Amino acid sequence: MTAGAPLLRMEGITKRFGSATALDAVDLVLQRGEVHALVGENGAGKSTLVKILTGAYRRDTGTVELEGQPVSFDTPAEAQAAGVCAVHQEIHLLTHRTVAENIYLGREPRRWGFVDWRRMNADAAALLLDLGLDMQPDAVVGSLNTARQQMVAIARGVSLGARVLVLDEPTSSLSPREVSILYALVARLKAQGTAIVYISHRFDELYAICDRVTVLRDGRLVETRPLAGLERLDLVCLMLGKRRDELRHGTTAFAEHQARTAGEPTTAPLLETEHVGGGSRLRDVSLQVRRGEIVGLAGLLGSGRTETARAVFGADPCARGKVSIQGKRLDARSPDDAIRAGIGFVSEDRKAEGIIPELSIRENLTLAALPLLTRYGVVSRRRQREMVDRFMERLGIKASSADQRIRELSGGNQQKVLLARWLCTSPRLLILDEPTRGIDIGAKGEIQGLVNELATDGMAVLMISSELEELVEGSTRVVVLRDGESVAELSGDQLSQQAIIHAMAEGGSTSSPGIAPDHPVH
Amino acid sequence: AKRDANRFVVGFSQMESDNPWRLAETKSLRDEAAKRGIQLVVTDAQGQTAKQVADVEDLIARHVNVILLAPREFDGLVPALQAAKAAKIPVILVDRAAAGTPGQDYVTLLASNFVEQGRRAAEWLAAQTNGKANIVELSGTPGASVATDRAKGFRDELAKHPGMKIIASQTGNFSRATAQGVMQNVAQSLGAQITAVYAHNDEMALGAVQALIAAGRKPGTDVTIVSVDGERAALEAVARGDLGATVESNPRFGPLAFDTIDRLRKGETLPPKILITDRFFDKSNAKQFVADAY
Amino acid sequence: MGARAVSLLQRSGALVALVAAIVVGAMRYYDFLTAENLLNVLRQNSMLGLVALGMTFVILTGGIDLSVGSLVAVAGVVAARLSPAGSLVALVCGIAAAALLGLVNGVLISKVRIQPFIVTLAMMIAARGAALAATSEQSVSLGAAASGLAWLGRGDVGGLPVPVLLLLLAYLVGWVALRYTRFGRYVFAIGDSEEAARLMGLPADRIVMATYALSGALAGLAGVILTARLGAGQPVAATGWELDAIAAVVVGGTLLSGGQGGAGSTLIGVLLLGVIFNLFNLEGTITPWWQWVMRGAFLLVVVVVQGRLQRREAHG
Amino acid sequence: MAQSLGLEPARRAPAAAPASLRRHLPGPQYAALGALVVLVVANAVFTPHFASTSNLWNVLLQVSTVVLAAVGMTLVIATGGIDLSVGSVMACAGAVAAVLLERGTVLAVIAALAVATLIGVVNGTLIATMRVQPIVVTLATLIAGRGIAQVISHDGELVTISDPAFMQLGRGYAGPVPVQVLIALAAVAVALFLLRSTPFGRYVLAAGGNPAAARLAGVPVPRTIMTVYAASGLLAGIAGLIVASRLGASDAAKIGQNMELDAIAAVVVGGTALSGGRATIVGTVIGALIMQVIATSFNMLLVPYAWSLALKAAIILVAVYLQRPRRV
Ligand SMILES: Nc1ncnc2c1ncn2[C@@H]1O[C@H](COP(=O)(O)OP(=O)(O)OP(=O)(O)O)[C@@H](O)[C@H]1O
Ligand SMILES: Nc1ncnc2c1ncn2[C@@H]1O[C@H](COP(=O)(O)OP(=O)(O)OP(=O)(O)O)[C@@H](O)[C@H]1O
Ligand SMILES: [Mg+2]
Ligand SMILES: [Mg+2]
Repeated sequence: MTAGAPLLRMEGITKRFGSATALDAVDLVLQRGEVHALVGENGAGKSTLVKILTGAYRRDTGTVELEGQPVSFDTPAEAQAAGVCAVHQEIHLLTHRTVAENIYLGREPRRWGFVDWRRMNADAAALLLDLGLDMQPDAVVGSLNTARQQMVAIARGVSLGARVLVLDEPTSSLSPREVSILYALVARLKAQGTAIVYISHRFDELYAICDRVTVLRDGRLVETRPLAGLERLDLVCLMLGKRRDELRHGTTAFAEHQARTAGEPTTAPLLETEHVGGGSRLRDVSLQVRRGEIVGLAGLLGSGRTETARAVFGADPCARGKVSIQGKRLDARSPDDAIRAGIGFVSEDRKAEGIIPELSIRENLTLAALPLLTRYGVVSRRRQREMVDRFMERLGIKASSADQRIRELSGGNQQKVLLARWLCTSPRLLILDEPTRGIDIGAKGEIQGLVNELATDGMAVLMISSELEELVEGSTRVVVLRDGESVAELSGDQLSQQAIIHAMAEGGSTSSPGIAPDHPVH
Repeated sequence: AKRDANRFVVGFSQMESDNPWRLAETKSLRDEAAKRGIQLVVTDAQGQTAKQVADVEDLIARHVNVILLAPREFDGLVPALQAAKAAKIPVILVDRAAAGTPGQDYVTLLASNFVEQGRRAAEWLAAQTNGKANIVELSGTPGASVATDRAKGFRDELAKHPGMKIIASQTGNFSRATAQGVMQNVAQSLGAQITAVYAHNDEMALGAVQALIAAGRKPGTDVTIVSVDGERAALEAVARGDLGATVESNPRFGPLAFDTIDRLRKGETLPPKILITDRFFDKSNAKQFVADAY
Repeated sequence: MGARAVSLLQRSGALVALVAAIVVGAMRYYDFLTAENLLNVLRQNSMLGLVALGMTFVILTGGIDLSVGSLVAVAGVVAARLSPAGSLVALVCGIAAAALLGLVNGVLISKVRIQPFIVTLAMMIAARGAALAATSEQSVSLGAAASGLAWLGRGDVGGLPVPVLLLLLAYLVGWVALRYTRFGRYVFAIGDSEEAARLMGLPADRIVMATYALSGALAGLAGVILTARLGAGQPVAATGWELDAIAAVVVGGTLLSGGQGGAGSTLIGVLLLGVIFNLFNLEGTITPWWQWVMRGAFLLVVVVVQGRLQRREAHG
Repeated sequence: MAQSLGLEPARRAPAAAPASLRRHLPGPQYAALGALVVLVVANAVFTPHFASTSNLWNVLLQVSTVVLAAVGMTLVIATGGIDLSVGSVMACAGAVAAVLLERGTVLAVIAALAVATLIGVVNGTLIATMRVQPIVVTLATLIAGRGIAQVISHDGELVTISDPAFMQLGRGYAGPVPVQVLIALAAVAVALFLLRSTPFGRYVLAAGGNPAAARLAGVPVPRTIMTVYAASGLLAGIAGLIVASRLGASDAAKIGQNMELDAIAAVVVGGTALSGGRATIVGTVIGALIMQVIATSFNMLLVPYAWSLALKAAIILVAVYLQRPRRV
């Protein structure tokens, strides 16, 4: 082993899927004890690169050296044995198995050759405690929410004792508390000499913990350099391949929300929920959304935001309380009812609840609007094509054609198709659950801009987001949930990240929930 | 539940119930039992030797007085016979043989002679075609002993007639539908060469009749068809002239079986094999037997 | 904790049905609750039980094995053919032949990546053809030298028939393997999510191959026992056993989607279906077609109830 | 309008051009067609009398019942399910028709198809609303259905059929074209139309591709699944009537035996994956034709049964292998 050689060197990595090139001669060099950011737009090839590194995909060309020795991992098992591990972007866990089993899969503690369950659970409990995670080692992973699952995946990755650890968008569904746990872990591993590849679309995080950054664009290496001294805007320029003067300022596309007129306070609310409860988590949620408003829904993980949305939409039964649309009671027993009442819902889980992967963009986009396109039981091809063309253009969906399978699109473009799915039904109310999760900065801006435009045109929007910045800048009002109850409603000058955090944690209500707040006049 | 100690119970292990012949056999036994006021317990092995062994074991566990066994296979019923012997329950084989010694492993065999049936079919066919024929054989379910026996008897007789050749032998699974499709395809490829058809049962022969008609041949005139069984639809076909002849395989074992049981109860010594008489149906007599065929 | 409660209830769903069937049998038939009859049920179902155990492993990985019936026949025929060379040779070769064909299934599924349903459907057809071709469609009697085989099929140890002993042993080993060995845990992992298992570094291909080979081997053992019991190897033996085995596995409470279930529940499923047949026979007057109807209806009722229990438990 | 980053990134969809190119190149989806062509050509050369008009009609005639069952199976498989009960449903339909024919042909046919559809509805209801696994539900109806068919046909008897109008189903011709071929063609056409041009077709694919997403998009998933199994039952019922008519008898024990496997084989050989979310009716027809050409040529070449099994298995595997998804 040569002293001073990098821990890991990937050189000239090329990967094609069919005839599409995902990676084109990309290099990546990792030093011991560094946190290396890997950035790029959706579909730039970040995940592909790390999947090649960990043996999940086979590279077409290129070399990988670990501590100066050429290596070639055909399976994740081989990579893992050599100390190269990953926490992948899509959470890859065994949902029917327990936390402990997931953490120790492949290296179960044994006694006389047999799995030692007791020790496995004890070890897992100790590990979880050490990481500051309040979790039962024998809880079934499928019963945990996304954030907790993500933490299990991270716990597993960390406990493998890897020399190279890849974290592919580890924070996309984490709340601030868990993010800080993760930071502490990263610092600890770094001190032990582990090299960490850190992929994220959240710039704050990159600047908080990363030492160097590698930028990919369209599958090609743009640059690798220390992060310190690189301005955010320059990093965006590198990612997008634009000059600085081509960009404008602002963090979200919502900025200056005050400019938008705040709903129509005189009219009756379009959506009104009164003391809605049900399921395992929802207790008492009251909120109102008017035409032309974007109402934000804030809360900690598991506070019941998604369940509120699903209850309104009829995806989950709502046991108590009352949901009304334009004053008329709506008891949506299935999404069907809600759709007929003019509601659209974009789920937080694009892959599991959004796209129909094998179908084309065209079919995915028009799925909810099919009844509108049907005459005498036949779907009008012409009208379908017109609709698809119109929305693909309006939303700027990038694809080779409307016939492309949706699973081949980048996350941002998939999200736009799902938005379009609802827009073409001309809904009165659009519910967006984490509309920009896992989406690159460019696409995020476009989607935020679009939502803004929709509201300006008079649509009512209920937007759930874990990004407080997005909520503060985008919403007319923000309703805060805690433990399945609406505990606060913030608007106007009261609306700030600080206030939301305060309400999420302690629930001091600045105005009583359920009562229409006064809207600041601008 | 209490056992009625005085009641005489006969167990019948049927090997399958998916064709008219087997149904007629079971019915004949049931009718005869009812007539004589004897309780008959029937099990159905669904064509599986393993299940038949299990069925016999269950009959033994149920303490029947006599077991009538219609074997699925010659081999394979040894454990069943052994178990019955150990439980001192006499077994009478019905319609097919099974490995073992009569008087020792089982009481006696009420036999259909499948080899003989095949032989008689060949004999009639030879006479009918003056010893010259190109024959398509539609054989029964692969591996079933009836099929093998009927094939063997037929071939034994054929050996005496150098002018008679089997030009194709394909399985029709004892099923009319399968045989019909198979015959159609064979007729496609062999066409006018075919002058005779030998089917291992009537059902397949009836399928062949349909297929040949569809292929533009005239069963009865261009093609002579012979089969085994003597079921009603076949007799009608013989009377019409579509089917040349069918060798009876008499399924009505009821009277014979219960007579044999009576003899057994009286303590008579029984011969190792009691043959049931099989008739022969051709144009001359088919019509008169249609009514009482199964 | 939750998981264990769920699986216990799942298991007891079939268990409750089994107990109910036994109670009905005991009340209605004088001969039902005798040692003789109960041993009959066990012995008669020992071969299907072995096949179902292999099927359990396969289904736990999220796969399916339609070829088991044909593999039983192949093993039986091979064993009968080789029986003149001695019982051990016949036993080993019979099992090996079926295991090898099972391995072929596994290779085609994991390496060539064809769906299990298709691969094993093709194997079911082809292996049946091979058994028929190898025997010219005739049964093959056991050679006289195979006294050991006769013991395997018909002997007993302390009143317990050898096939039953083997069955219980196999399930014990299977249960331990699933719960306490890495192989067993990996079987569950792959059935849960094969992709996740791969990414977590499990040798998924090898485990899948081993599972199908194991299913083949168990079918082989069942085939040899069957031949030993019947005194002959039959190329047409065990037709339709794949469906019986699947039914037993599912009735027991193992999910066809993989990743959830176990060996013990399959044994209960096998016995439940076996007891039903036994009751039909003891009744003795139900026509075969009504037996079909009742079996189908019974199967439906059990799986519907099972599903309810599982969901209630998962949500409650 | 709010201030935006003004990002109009020059993002190209990475798979763009090549994807459309791929669509126009012969891909896996043509493997089945290729295999069929190869089989037909090889048979035309090597099998005497294979290449004749009468044999063409023969093949089409024999394939039509499998096509009927397989079209229904394609829809079912597209929703991610499977229907093992088709063979038993065929037997039930045949039995019902046979026992009711003396009361009138129309009544008999309608009753038979109603029973067949009903069994499908039972399957669909249990699968869609009770959420029992399709393979188990239809296994149970496979078992029970066979029994029901025998119960209906006067306790397992073979019921002879002589109704001349009914006989047209299986034996009639329209010009040179057998009636059953026309029926199968009609079923194929209707299925194609449903899949391509109606919301129902989209719903089928969506329900199979991602049921959770489909539900949230307002797709009536349970109703779709129910309809699909009902359709499979109905089509199997029609096939059962044709077989009974061709046989001139209803054989409750044998009609439709192993039809489920033939139909599934046709579907997968034709390129529809068992995982759901995709369907190709044309592929299924090709798949059924492949299997039929094999069976016909084996009969014509007098291949022994045991060997024909091995060859059939090999051909299924090769056809599926050629269409398998590539691994990355
Ligand atoms: N299994 C696959 N089959 C075909 N194409 C793929 C596959 N995986 C990735 N791609 C394509 O390769 C390109 C790179 O994808 P990759 O997932 O590496 O992007 P990414 O940089 O991780 O994006 P994101 O930020 O959205 O996670 C994309 O165009 C994607 O569509
Ligand atoms: N602590 C927890 N333990 C187990 N399951 C949880 C927990 N919190 C939430 N869940 C599950 O996760 C899902 C999402 O929950 P919920 O709607 O309450 O979250 P949310 O407020 O929308 O948060 P987010 O969407 O950011 O995860 C629900 O199905 C819920 O049952
Ligand atoms: Mg990625
Ligand atoms: Mg949520």
